[in-house]
Amino acid sequence: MKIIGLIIALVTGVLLIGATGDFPDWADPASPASTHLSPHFIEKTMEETSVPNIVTAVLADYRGYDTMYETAVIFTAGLACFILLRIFVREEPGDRLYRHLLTGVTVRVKEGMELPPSEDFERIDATWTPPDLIIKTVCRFLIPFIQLFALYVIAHGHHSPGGGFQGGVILGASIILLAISQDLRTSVRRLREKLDAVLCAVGVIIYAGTGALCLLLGLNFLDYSALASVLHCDPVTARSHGILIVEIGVGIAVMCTMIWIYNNVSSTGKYDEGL
Amino acid sequence: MGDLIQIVVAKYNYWIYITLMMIGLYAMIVKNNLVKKIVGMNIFQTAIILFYVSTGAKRGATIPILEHGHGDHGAGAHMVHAVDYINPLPHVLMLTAIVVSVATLGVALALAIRVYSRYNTLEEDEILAQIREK
Amino acid sequence: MSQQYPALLVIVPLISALVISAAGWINKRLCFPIAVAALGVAAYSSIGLLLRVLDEGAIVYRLGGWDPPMGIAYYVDHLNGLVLAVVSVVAFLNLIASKKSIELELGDKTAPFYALYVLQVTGLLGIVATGDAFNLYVLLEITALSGYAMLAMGKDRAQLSTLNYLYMGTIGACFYLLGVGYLYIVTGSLNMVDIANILPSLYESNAVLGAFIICLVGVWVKMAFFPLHAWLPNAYTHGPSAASSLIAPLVTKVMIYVMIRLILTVFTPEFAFNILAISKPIVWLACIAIFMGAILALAERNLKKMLTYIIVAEVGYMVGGAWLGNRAGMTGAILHIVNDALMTLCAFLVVSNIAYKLKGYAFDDLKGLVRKMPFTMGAFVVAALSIIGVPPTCGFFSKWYLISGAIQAGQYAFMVALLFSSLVNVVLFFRVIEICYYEPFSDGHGHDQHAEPMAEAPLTMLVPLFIVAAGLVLVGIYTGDIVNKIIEFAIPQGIV
Amino acid sequence: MIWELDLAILTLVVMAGIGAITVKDLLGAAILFGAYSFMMCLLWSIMGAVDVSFTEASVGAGVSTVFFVAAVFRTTRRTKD
Repeated sequence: MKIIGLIIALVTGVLLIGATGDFPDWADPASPASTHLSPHFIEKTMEETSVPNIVTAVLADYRGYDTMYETAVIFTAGLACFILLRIFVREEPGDRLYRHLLTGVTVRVKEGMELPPSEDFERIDATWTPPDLIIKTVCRFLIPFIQLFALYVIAHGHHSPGGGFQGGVILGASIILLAISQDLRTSVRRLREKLDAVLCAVGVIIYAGTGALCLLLGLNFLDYSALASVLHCDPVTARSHGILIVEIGVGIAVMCTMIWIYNNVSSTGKYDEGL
Repeated sequence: MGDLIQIVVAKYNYWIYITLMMIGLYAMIVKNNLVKKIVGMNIFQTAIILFYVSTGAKRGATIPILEHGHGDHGAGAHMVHAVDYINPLPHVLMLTAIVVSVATLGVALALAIRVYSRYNTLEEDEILAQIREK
Repeated sequence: MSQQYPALLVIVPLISALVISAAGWINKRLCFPIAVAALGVAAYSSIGLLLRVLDEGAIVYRLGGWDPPMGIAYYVDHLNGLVLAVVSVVAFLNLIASKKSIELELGDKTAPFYALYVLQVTGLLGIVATGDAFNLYVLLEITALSGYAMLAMGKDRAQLSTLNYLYMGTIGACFYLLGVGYLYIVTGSLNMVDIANILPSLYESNAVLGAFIICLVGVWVKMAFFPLHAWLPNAYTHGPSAASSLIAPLVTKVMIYVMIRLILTVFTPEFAFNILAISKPIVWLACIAIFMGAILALAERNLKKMLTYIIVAEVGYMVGGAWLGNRAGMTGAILHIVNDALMTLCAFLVVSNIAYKLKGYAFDDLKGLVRKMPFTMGAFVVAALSIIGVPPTCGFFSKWYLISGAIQAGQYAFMVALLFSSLVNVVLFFRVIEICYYEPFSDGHGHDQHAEPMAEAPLTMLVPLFIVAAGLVLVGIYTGDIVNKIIEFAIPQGIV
Repeated sequence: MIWELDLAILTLVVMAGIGAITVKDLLGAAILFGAYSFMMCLLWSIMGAVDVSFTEASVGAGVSTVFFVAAVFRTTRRTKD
């Protein structure tokens, strides 16, 4: 097997290296890739979409259709992890453990018994380890700033590197950080599974719906200039706003999917304490 | 010798990407551990992304974000020359490819966890031996 | 509204897949009607689109309103009009037929399953409709990911075989992406028509040759062409019936469409058949694929797995036909995409009916099945005749075109392979039907016993099955029209 | 662009890649993969692909590594190769 693998890898490598012989030199400004389509994007983006970050403009407008499916791919992955891993256990049999938050006393509740409704008790697993105080506090401080930065990245994608996707991942990472530094139950209490799953779909719907709205307004799918009549601005500005709207959709979808995948993977679908 | 260096400098990015791709492909075919294969798969995908990004590079150009972009579009906008900015198209494509690779990674890991919970091992040969025993 | 058919075709399923997954959290019973409505709209608009293409010729739909080389465009001509109609109709019929078996096999996860099902169809339709090489890759991944998730919901070793499918599928998709990258670096474009316009000056370039080979290998991995087929049989056998009866008829066929599209539109037949002298070796490879598929199918004692090996052989038919390099062969390959999608659907629906009632489809479980499920077995006989290639059914006609193409091209080995495979199919299916006629050996005296009561699958599963079986015969009868009105225009004039 | 820096990072990328597939511990492989992704992201920002490297920094070096660690934690660190 090793030899076969080596041979396949080498044959592929030789084929690819052979083909690079006819490539234009690396970073050559006169290569076809730099002279055929890209000059149009670089020179016309500003007047056609009024977005200075060309990557954002091409991503969400010229090739917005790709990006919609990119969001759909992420959504599919979230759904796939969910359907593969999630185990719906209504109520595990046996005793349950609760921890009193103020005193740190652990209470064992026998099967069939209920605890009086109270905010002070936290459900824990048998293998529960107390979160480290330093880590917990530092993360508490960090998370709001991470989220603020993520929102900045989404909102400022027109003018600087970033956009819905990166911002969404960072937002997702902030919740994942909460799940790691404390436990999964804490983060799921902040963002319920159902809400998370529905928001995933909503994010992609914002994108596809913006496109469909353009279609209903009489132009082609995803042609944001149709939004001009709704937003009361000229078509070029409408494109810029359209990009912002879909970036927000991408951000929501990506954030929720990352959390969804993490929750399912880290608890193997049981939604217990996680890592 | 001078020619050789010239060729190496002109193409070494492509060669490195091919090396990485071969590493990834080799790992995917040869490795016995399912998670190792997933690592190989990711290296393979990243290598392709490196290739695309290399196609976009342009000597003497800057990042594809227009200067003085804010607010002065329209009639008085100053001229933008294509040679001053790196080709943005491969970047756009690769943003999509990165997303696809993380999506594939998620699904692959979920499957690996399912396989582990069934056979209690991640080694492919041990799993196949277990299947044969049945 | 007919202007917007290309968009509706893909957007309506996408949005409804999202709505289904959200609705699943509210009420699970909402999911099935939404999915049916979505695929119904898709089927309706794909047929409307095909009729429009027949009237007006190729349609270009600019997404985002940008002109093709800048933005992404849908490019629908006779070839993909036909494939779109087949994909959407097959998916629609299978969805209706599979409702009961999805409920039986998936338990409380029906809602995400429906969402994945519709996403898969979205991806397939998008692949067929798109005119942009990179967009095709993204859609390929949607199809692949939703397919992995659906197939892995099966029993036994489903997860392991799906994980292997995932590795192979990712290699295939990455090779395709790499090929597109090679094309991009030498042409600077991603639009298929635009690439085709630039390429003629670059035919001598090694990079274009490399790009072609890498793309081809990538697509072959995805379609399970013989030496790269190892992932297919296990993945399809162990998946849930609803998933395998969607994926088995469609995914390999759509990938063959992609290969034909690469040959006809992107690289042009001139390059593929005349400048590169690789037709002969590929047809030989196809012959080996057909032989191996047939022989491996003979060795199987499990109905569903046997069918998956037949798919491997059928892929050989189509690849070989497309690479014969003449009009008859290409016609046969395109016609066979339609026919094979229908016959595989028919055969797999039969399997899913059997699985619904019997919980197993090894040959030993099938005894006495004709008495027990006469209608299902009737449809199975039609599918078998069509796969063998008996005249009134459609399988005969595509085989006829393929064989006459082989004779024209002087590729007698391919002809022999086709005839051999038909012969093996006769053996395979008559063996199965014979087993189904036997009564199970119960209590010694077989014939004294009362015949087993009829235990036919529910009507919602039978009616779509009959529609498909009737479709097999109807497509066979109207083959002439399909070839003269559609496929004739799908193949460029250059191929004689 | 400084091509010496480019070359140095390319070498590190290859080393991290080889390390990730040869180390006999899955957690180590996951961490080395994170390092690999981060090197890659540096490389791309040298090439001027700021958006791509931003994405890779957050996805490849960040979330992917977390997924790997989570999956390894839920399965096993043991590996024979």
